[in-house]
Amino acid sequence: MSTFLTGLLRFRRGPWELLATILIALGVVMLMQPFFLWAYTWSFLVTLLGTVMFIITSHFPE
Amino acid sequence: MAEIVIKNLRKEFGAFTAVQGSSFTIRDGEFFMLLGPSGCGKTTTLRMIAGLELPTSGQILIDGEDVSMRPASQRDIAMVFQMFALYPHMNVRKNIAYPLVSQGIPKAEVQRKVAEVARILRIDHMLDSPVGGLSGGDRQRVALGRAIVRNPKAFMMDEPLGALDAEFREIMAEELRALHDRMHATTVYVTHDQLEAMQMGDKIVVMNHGVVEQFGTPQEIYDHPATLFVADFIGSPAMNFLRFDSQAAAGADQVTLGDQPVTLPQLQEPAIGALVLGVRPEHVTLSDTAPLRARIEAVEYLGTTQIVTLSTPFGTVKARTPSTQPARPGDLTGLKLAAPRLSLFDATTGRAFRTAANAGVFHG
Amino acid sequence: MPNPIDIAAKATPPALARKVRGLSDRTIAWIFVAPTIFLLLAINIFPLIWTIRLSFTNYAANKPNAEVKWVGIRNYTRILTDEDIWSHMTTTAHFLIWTIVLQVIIGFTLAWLINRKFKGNDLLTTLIVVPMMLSPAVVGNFWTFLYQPQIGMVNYIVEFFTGIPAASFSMLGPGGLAPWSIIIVDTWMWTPFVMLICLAGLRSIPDYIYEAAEVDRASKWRQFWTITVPMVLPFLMLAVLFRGIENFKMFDMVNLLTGGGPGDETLLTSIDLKREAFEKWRTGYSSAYAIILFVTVFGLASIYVKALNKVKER
Amino acid sequence: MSAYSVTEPSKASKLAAGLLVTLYTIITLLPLVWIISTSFKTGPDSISYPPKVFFEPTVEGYVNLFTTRTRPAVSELETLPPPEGLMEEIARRQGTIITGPSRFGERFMNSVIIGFGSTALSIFLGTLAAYAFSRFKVPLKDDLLFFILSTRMMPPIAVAIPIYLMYRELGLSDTHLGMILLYTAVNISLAVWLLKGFIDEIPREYEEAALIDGYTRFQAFRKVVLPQAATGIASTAIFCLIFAWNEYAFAVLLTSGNAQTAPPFIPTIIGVGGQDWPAVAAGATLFLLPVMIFTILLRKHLLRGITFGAVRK
Repeated sequence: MSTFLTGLLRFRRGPWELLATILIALGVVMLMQPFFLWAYTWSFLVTLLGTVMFIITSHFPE
Repeated sequence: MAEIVIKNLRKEFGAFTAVQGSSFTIRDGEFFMLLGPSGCGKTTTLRMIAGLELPTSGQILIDGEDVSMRPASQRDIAMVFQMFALYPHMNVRKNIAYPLVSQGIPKAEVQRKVAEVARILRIDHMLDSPVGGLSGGDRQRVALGRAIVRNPKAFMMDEPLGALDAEFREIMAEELRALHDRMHATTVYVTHDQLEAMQMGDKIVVMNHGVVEQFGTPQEIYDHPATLFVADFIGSPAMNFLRFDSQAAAGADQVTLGDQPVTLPQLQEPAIGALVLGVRPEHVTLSDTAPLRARIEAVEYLGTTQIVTLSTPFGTVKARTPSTQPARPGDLTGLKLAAPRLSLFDATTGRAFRTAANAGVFHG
Repeated sequence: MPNPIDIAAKATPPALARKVRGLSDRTIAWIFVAPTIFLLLAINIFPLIWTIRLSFTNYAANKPNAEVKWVGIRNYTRILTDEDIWSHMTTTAHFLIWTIVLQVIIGFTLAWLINRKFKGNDLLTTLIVVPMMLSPAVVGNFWTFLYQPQIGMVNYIVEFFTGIPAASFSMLGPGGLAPWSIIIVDTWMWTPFVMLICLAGLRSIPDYIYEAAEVDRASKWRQFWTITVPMVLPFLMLAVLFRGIENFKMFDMVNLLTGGGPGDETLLTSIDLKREAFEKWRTGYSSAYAIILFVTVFGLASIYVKALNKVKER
Repeated sequence: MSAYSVTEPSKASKLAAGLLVTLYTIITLLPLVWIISTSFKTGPDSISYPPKVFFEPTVEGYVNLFTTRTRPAVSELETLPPPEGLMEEIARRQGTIITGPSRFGERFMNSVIIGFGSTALSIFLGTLAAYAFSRFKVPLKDDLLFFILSTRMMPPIAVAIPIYLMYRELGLSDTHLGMILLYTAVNISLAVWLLKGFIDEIPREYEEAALIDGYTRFQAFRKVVLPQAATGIASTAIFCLIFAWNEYAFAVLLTSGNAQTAPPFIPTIIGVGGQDWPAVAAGATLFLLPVMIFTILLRKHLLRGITFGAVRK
């Protein structure tokens, strides 16, 4: 866990990519879950954020 | 720790016989080498002892218990594989802990043992790294750690140094031997490298074409090879073979090489027909007055010694002589053979004749 | 002993050699890559940017002369608060989850069985793979034949095995079976895909790993869960992601099988989008819809590529 | 005692596995067998219940697939001259007369033209790009490769709207060229990724030796790399062909007459009086058969093809 946090702070690729992946997955789940309309409404922004983040962070050093 | 007894072990793969009727005993705490060229059946033998292959016939006793038909998981042995066979999806700690966790040992105990083993092998600093990025030597240590963490009845090692580069091999060979001296665990070690076998083993079994050629300590095997194959396989340069026809009765201590008598250890059985006189290069000395005449063909300088290649009427002979002794290609000289260290083989069967010197060495 | 090739290479200085031999490597690289990039820019990226632009307007393609108004993000907010579209999303999710679950279970089991290396497994593997290579549209079309109410093969087989009269239910008609019908066809078609990838995963595990586990006294059961499953998992992830992406944008097979019906029981988002764009001609609105689907797929695709590289490294 | 090793499954488990997989294979091939057999049935046989497993084969379906027919009154039928040729005879047996060829042949040819055209173009462009990515330091290489692959993931419906508008502007709607370019754009990602994998496997030493022998890069590429990549190129081509052959979404949205391929056409085959199932089945059979054959040819490279070259066997 602590390596994950220091990785984030030092702009290492691994943890940031993981974070972006989680955001994308979360966005997809929010988009297609049948329970909360608000989650559906905000899902697109979450996925978009995750995707943009992924594109940026995949250029961070390993 | 345990004694392992192999009785008439045989393994066939379809029409091919990989091991034909081996028998030998590995004593408790011994560092035991299975030595032979590739395809000789040594690895198959090891895998049968480990329980990775089941024998076609024959028996394997571990601590007096017949385990021949049991799978590996019920034999309580550990193994180090040639390619190490580390679990690639686990880190070092999980690799070493795997055999313990498999047996349902409590977590705290597992942690303690893993830490202890890691300390012994000096890999405690890398316990949490994935095995993928490790160097060959470190992988080797992890594989060892996984083997020793469990106190098994015996260790099987299948050419464990084969995948390392030359420099690491030396170090790991020493470490392995030191580890063994400390743990006194029965170890069966497969190798095709005769130097490695001589250097590390307490006992050596030499195999060829699925047959046990000889079984004994490194000294016995080196000094008194039981067959032409062993004589040729062990030692570098190999033993010299002088081929001739003659006959000698049991009790004789001489054979006639051409027209010259050669003294050797007293024969305990008659020797007739095509014979081979075996002599190690270091037991050949050059002497201008000796009756066995030879011509120097080449000289290979090795620092303190030199290897002199000579041609004789009975074939080429290599002699290891002090490099101070002058030897020039083309010169004629004579050869003296050290009588007590000579072996006499039957050229047709390849078997060594029983003499006063090697009588104690042969087991069945 | 120096390599003769090295000597020859040293004979001509590199810079000179390049001039003599024509174009530099860098130029060639560009000449080779440029047409591909250009084509993709023209046929993928340019339309995509156009879609983004349209998604902020009220443009309608069937009325090219009507005045086009900027509507800001109104298309997006309307889609993302529309309960109908939300329910099409959950329909898609239902389709996605069940196809993936079934395909993973059946595909992995098949791969695991085929990996027993029995005689003839190569032939069977090739035969099993056939459905996956067929045209989804034609597949959808001929399954409508198999699913025909009363006279279809499927109804007959159900009657034969269960005794439920063939005339009493309709696979594609009302009665709630239609979503399951499309799940069955998708599973029939794509299980081989998951199977092939799982098989590759299983075959990537060397025998000696199992031997080591055996010596380490792990039971077969434990070997399966601690070695087989985790080592196949990256491959399985790949298959799941790919099937997820493909089924999220699934159009052809379902369009022909049910066309979204009955009612909107099988109205997957891509079919809904096609209706909005090419039947109702709400081009601006459906562009926003398309962008939402696109971003989702693109996000999943980036995870997929990451997984792809991970598997490739092994 | 049989040969035994821990990694070798026992004979019993092999047998059980073999039986289960065979069972699955039979079940999974059943629909295909059914379609092929339906294509040889008569109209009434195809919709009889319970389904007919044994029937008298006929090529009515194939005749109907390739022709348009009318059903004149029985009295009128009797006044006609005797049928000329096999097709006419088969049509007459159903009580119909052939009025002309159907559009299927045309659509099939469209599929062939567009399929081969786009395959040739994607292989040509793809090989060049793959070679460059494999051998040279291309700036932003990883990003470009990801970009190329991601275009494959785009939902066709999402890009269909602007392509529709764009083609309308450029006059490419419903033309062979338009469809060839479109399918090339979709296929090129697969071609680049797959071919890069194949070219990566050719040792660089061969080209370097050729360069030293005085070849230019182009010559080395043409005379050394291409021949060695031939099998890879061939299997990539088959993958591209299969995709273009099978594609439906773009075809149904962007073509209507001229350039329409077979997949959108087959479902629209309506016989005289309702869906003509034997004709549909005949169309499906003719359309699926080439792909089945290709699948068997491709089996060694199948895994590579479906994972964009990431998994090699």
